[in-house]
Amino acid sequence: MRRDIVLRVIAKLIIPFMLLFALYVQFHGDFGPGGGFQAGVIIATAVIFYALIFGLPAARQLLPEWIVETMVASGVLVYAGVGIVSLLLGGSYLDYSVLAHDAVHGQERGIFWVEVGVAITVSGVMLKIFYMFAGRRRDEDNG
Amino acid sequence: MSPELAMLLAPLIPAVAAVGVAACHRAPNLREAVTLTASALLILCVMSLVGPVAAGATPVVRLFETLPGLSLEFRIEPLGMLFALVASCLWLVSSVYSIGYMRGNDEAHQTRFFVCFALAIAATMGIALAGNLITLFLYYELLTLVTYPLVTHHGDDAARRGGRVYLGVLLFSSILLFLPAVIATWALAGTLEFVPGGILAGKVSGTGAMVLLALYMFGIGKAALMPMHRWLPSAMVAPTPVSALLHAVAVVKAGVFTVVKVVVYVFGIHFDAAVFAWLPWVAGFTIIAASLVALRADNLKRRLAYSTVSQLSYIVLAASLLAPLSVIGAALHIVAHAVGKITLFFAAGAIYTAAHKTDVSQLDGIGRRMPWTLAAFGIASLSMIGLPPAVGFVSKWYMVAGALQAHQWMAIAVILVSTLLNAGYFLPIVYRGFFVRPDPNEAAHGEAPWPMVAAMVATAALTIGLFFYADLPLRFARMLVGG
Amino acid sequence: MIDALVVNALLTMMVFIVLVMVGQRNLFAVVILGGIYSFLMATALVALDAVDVAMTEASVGAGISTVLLLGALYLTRGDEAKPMRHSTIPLIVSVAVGAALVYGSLGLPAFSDPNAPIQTHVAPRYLKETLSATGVPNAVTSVLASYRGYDTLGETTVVFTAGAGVIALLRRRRRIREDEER
Amino acid sequence: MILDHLPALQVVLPLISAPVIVLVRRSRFAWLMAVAVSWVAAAIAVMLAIRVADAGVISYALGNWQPPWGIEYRVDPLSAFVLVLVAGTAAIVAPFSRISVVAELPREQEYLLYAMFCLCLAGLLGITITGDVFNLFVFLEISSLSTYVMVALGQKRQALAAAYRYLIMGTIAATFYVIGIGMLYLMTGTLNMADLSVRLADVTDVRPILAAFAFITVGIGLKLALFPLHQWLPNAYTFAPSAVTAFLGATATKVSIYVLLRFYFTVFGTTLLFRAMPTDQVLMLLSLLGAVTASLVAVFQKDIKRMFAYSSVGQVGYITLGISLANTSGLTAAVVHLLNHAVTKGAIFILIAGITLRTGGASGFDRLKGIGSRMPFTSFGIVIGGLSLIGVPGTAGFVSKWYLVLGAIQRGEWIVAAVVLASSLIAAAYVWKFVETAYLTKPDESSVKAGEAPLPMLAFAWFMVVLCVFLGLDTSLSVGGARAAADFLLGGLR
Amino acid sequence: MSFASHYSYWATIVLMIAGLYVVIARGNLVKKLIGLGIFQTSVYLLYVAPGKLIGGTAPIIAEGYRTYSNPLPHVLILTAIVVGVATLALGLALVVRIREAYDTIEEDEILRLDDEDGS
Repeated sequence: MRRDIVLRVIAKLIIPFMLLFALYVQFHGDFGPGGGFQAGVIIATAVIFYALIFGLPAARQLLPEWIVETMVASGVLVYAGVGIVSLLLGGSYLDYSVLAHDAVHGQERGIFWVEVGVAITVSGVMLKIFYMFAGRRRDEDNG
Repeated sequence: MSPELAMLLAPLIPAVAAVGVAACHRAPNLREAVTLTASALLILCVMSLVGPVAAGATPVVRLFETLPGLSLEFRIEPLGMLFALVASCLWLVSSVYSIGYMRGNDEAHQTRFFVCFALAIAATMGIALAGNLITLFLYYELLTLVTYPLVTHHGDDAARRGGRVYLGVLLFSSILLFLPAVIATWALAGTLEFVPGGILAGKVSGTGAMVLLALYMFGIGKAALMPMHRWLPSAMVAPTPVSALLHAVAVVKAGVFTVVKVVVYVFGIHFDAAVFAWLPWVAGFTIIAASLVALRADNLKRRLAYSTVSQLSYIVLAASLLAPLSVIGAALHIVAHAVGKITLFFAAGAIYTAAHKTDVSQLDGIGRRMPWTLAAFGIASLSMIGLPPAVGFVSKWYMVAGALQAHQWMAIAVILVSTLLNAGYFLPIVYRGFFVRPDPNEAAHGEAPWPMVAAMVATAALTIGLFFYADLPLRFARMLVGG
Repeated sequence: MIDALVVNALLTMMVFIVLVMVGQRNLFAVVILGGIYSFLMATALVALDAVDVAMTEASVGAGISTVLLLGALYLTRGDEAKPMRHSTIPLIVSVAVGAALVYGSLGLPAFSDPNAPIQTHVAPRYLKETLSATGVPNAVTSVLASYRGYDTLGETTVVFTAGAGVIALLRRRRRIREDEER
Repeated sequence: MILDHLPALQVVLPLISAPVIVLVRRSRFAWLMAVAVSWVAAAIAVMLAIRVADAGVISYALGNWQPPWGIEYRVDPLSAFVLVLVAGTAAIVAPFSRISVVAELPREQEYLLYAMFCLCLAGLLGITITGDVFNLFVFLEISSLSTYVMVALGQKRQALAAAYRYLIMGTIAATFYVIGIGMLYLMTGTLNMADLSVRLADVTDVRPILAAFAFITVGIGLKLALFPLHQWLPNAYTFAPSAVTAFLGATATKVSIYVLLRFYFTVFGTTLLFRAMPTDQVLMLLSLLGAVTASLVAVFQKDIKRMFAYSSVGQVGYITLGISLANTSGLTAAVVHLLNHAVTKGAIFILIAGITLRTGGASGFDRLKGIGSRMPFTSFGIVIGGLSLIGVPGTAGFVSKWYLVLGAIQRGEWIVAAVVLASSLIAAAYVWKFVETAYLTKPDESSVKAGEAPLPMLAFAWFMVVLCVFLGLDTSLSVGGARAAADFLLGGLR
Repeated sequence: MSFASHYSYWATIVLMIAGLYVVIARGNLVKKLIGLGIFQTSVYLLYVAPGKLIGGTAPIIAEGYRTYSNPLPHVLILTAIVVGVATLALGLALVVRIREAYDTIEEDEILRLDDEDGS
C-alpha cells in the first residue's frame, strides 16, 4: 500500500485539510458543535491516516513517541492548571470568572484553555494507543 | 505503694517479665532469674493489696474507654483478691518447678515457654482484677490465646490436634455463647460493672433470664461444665507444668472465678432461684460423670484431667445454689483445688521426669523410690476427696452447709457420692505406690530434680497449712456474700 | 411528530443490527456492524438535537473504536469465536435486567414532554444565561467546560488514565531500555 | 484562604501528580511524588475532618457555580471519616511500596504504576468527597481504570485475566450505576445529591425510583463485592502486585460501601426504600450468606493472598449487614468496620507483601511452612491481624463485632447475631490455618529460606498492627467518628 | 403514557439487554468487549432521548429559535462516550496481552489454563 502513488498524493492533499478542520472544530466549538475532544480525535485521525499511508516509522518521525507521551500528560496539566491559576487569583477551583477583569471575558478565556487541554490529551492518547497497537506486531515479528 | 499502683503493676509485672525473658533468650540462667524475680515481685505487689481490701476498700483504676460507656477498668474486690493471691503465689512455685522440669527433660523452645507462661499469668491477673465484664472478657480471651502455644508446645501432630480442640472449644464457647451473653447484658442493663447484688436484678426474668444464664454457664468454657469440658483432656498433650498451670492456676480457675463473679455480681445471689434451678443438675451430672471417667482412666494425667472437670463443677454447683454458705464454699474451693491439684500435677510431672512413667498401672512401688513425691500426692488426694487435715475439707464443709441451708438434698447426695468416687480413683494410686512391690527388673531411679521436689513439698504443705489457717481466705469469702 | 418518527425508525434499525451482531460469529463482521450501529446512533443523536454528542459518537464509535477493534483483531488473530456456551443463566440475568428497566420506564416521563422535570429544573438556567454569563452561545460547550467543567477535567483524566494504562500494558521492555539510554 | 479550598485540593493534588509523573518518567521521582502527594492528601483529609467536627458540613462549589447548577463538593462526618481512611492508607502504603515494586515490576513500568496509584487515590477521594452523582461516576471510572491497570501489572499471567475480568465486571457495574442515576435524573431533573433527596420526596410515581434504586444497588454491589457479585475480587487481589493489594484491600471496597451508604441514607432516605421494598431483609440475607460462604471458601484456599482476599468478601458482608440493620448501632458498626477492617487488612497485606518479596512472588501455603521462626515479626503481625478478623477482644475487629451484634440484638434479630458470631469462628479456622503452617509445621525444602522482611516495610506494617490493637482498646476516635457519621446519616432521614 | 411515547425507552432497553447478554454469555474476549460497548452506548439514548423537545433545536443559542433541547444530558453523554472508549482501549490492550500470554482469547480456555497453573 505504501507504494501507491495516488494514495500518497491524496493523503498529502487531505491531511492539511483535516488538521484545519480540527482547528475549526476546536475553536468554533463555542458557537457550533464541536470542541476539544472532537478536535483531538480528528488530529489523531489525521496522523493515523498519515501512518497508514506512509508507514508507522514515517509517522513516528513526524511525531515522535516522546512528544506524544508528553502530550498525553500535558493536556491534563493544562486543564488542571487553569483551575490552579483561578485558585491563585482568588477564585474557587476552575472559577474562570477571575481569569480576566470582566467575568464573561474570564469565562471565555477559561473555556478556551481547558478545551485546548482536552484536545492535547485526547489527540496524544489516541495517537499513543495507535502507536502501541500498530507497533506491536512489528516488534513481535522482528523478534 | 498505693493500691491503685499495685493494681496497675499486677498485670504489668508478668507482661514486662515476658519481654525480659524474651530478651534473655541466650542466657538461660539470667532468663530464669528474671522469671523468679518477677514472680517474687508480683507476690509482694499482690500482698500489698491484702490490707486495703481486708479493710473493705475497693480501689478502682480506669484505663481508657474501650466502648462508649465501657472502660477498660480494674477494681479489686474480695473474690478477685483471693484469686490474685492464689495465682501469684502459685506462679512462683510453678516457675521453680518448671525450671526443673524443662531442664530435666531437655525441652525445646524454653524461652517461648517462659514467655507464654508469664503472659498467661499477666492475663490471669487481668481477670482477677477486672472491674467489669468487658475487661474480664478481654483478659479471658487473651488467656486462651497465650496458653495455646503452651498447649501445642511440642509442635507435633498430637500437639496440633490437641491445640485445635483446646482452641476450638474455648473460642466456640466464648464467642458464640459468652460474648452474646455479655452484649445482651449490656443491652438489658446498660452497664457491665460488677455490682454487689447484681446488675440484672429486675431487668430480666423467666425464660429470658434462664437462656442468659445458660449462655453464661456454657459460654464460660474454661469452667468445663459438660459438654464444654472436652478441651481439658485434649490439653494434656502439653508439658506437665503447663497442665499444672492450666488446671490449677490460670485457665480453669479463671473459668470458675468468672462463673462465681457472674453469679454474684451480674445476677446477684438474691436472684430468682427458679432461674437457677436447672444448673445444679447439670453441675451434678458433670461431677458424677467426670468422676466415673476418671475412675476408668489409666493414664495418670487423663485421670487428673477428669478429676479437674469434676472438681470444677463443685464450684459451679455451689455457686448455683445461691446460698451464702455455699458461695463461700465455692470461693474457698477455688483456693483448695488450686493448691491440691497443682501438687498432683507436680507429682505426675516428677514421676514422668524421674521414671518416664505416664500410666497408673505402671506405678507399683513408686513410693519407695520417690517417697516425697508420693507423700505429696497423698496429701493432695486427701484434699481432693475432702478429708481433714487438708484444705479441701473446709471448702466441702461450707458447700454441704450451704446445700443444707438451701434444702438442696440432691446437691448433698452428689457431693457424698462423688466423695466416694474421688476416694475410689485417688487412693488406689497411693496404695499401689507405697504397698505394691515394684517390678525388680526396672532401672533404679530416685527423686526428680530438687526444684521440682521443693515446689511439690511447698504446695503440699500449703494444702495442709490452709486447713489450719483458713482465716484469711475465709475472711475474703465471707466479704463476698456481705458477711 | 416527524422527529419522533425518524428517531423511532432509526432505533428500530439499530435494534435489528444489534440482534444480528449477537448471532454473528465472524468477529470481523461484528466489528463492521458495530461501526454501522455507531453511525446510526450518531444519526439518531442528530435527530435528537444532540449534535455535539453525534459528532463525538461518529468519530469515536464509528472511527476510533472500529480502528482499535480491527487493530486488536489483527494482533490477536482472533477471527473465530467458539460456539456459545450454554446461555440460560445469562439469558435469565439479561431478561431480569430488562424487566427491571421496563418496570422503571413505565413511570418515566413521556417522550418530548415539555413539563418533565429535566426540562423544568436546572437545565433552563443554562439555556437562559449561557450567553450572558459565559459568552458562549453553545450551551453544551458552556455546561461542559464551565458549569460542569470539573466533570470534564475528570473525563480528560479518564482519557489520560487509559493512555497511560495502555502504555503500561503494551510497552516492550527492550525498546524502553533504548529509550532511556538515548 | 488556602484553607477554604482544601476540598478541591484534596482531589486535585493527587490528580495533577499523575501527569507530572508521566512527564518526568523517572521511577524514583515517581515514588517520591506518590509519597509526598499521599502524605499531603492525608494531612488535608485530617484537617477537613477537624473542620467538619468543629463547624459542621463543608460545601464547596467548584467553578463557583452554585449547586445544583454546578458541581458541589460536600464534606460531612461520614465523608470526612472515609477521606481520612483512604488518604491515610495511601500515606502508609506509598512509602514502603517501592521495595516491593522494585522487586516485582520491570523498571520501565514502575513510574506508570505510581501514576496509576495517584490516579486511583484521586478517584477514590473524588468519589468520597463529591456531592454530585454524575461526578461520582467520573471519579469512579478514574479509580476503576487505574485499578485495572495496576492489577494487570502483577507478575503472573493470571493477573491479566483477573484484570480483564475485573474490567468487564467493573464496567457493567458502572453502567448499571449510570442507568440508575439516569432514571433519577429523568424523574427529578437534578444530579446534586442534596437536591435529589429533596426532590425525590415529591416524586409521585415511584416505579422509576425503585428501578433506579435496584440498578444502583446492583452496580455498587458489584463494586463492593457484595455476595454473590464478588467473583472478580479474589483473583484481582491475589495476582495484583503486593503493594497494590495492600492499598486496594484497605480502600477500594470501602469507598464503594461509602457510596452505598450515601445513596441509601442521603439520597433515597430509608423512608422510601426500607418501607417500599424489603431492602433490609434482602441485604441482610446476602450479607450473611456472603460472610459465611466467603469465610468458608477462605478456609480451603491454598494461597495466603487468596485466602485473605476471600476473607475480605466475608468482612464486607459484616459491613453491609450493619447497613441493613439500619439502626444506630448497626450503622456505627458498619462505619467503624470500614476503618477497622482497612487497618487490619492493610497490615496483613503489607506483611504478605513482605513474604512474597522473600519468596520471589510465591504465596502458597506450602512455601510458608515454619515461617514463624524465619520471619517472626511478619508472621506474628499476620497473627494479630488475624485475631482482629476473628474479632478477639483487644483488637479492632472486636469493636465492630460488638456493635454489629448489639445492633442485631436491639432489633431482636437473634439469629443474625448468632450467624455473625458463628462466622467469626470460621474466620478463626482460616487464621489458624496460617498459625499452624507458620508455627507448627516443620520447614522443608520448598519453604522459604530467607529472613525477615525489610525494615521499612515491617515498620509501616507494624504501625498498622499496633493501630489495630489500639483501635480495639481505645475507641474514642474511631467509634466516636463512626457514631457521629451514623447519627448524621440517620438524622438526615427526618 | 402510550406506546408511542415510550417507544424510545423500550428500543433502548432491547439494545441494553442485547449488549449485556453478549457480555455475559459470550466467551470470546473481543466479543465481550463489543457487547460491553453496545451496553454502554445504549445508555446514551436513555439520557438523550428524553431531553429532546419536539420542535426544539440543538442547544446553541441563536436568533430565531425559542425552544432548545436540554443540553445537560448531552454533556453527560459526551463524558460517557469518552469513558466508554477509554475502557475499550484498556480492554483491548489487555486482550492483546492475554493473547500473548495464553495464546488464546477464549474465556473457557483461559480458565482451564489457570486451573492447570494451580492458582
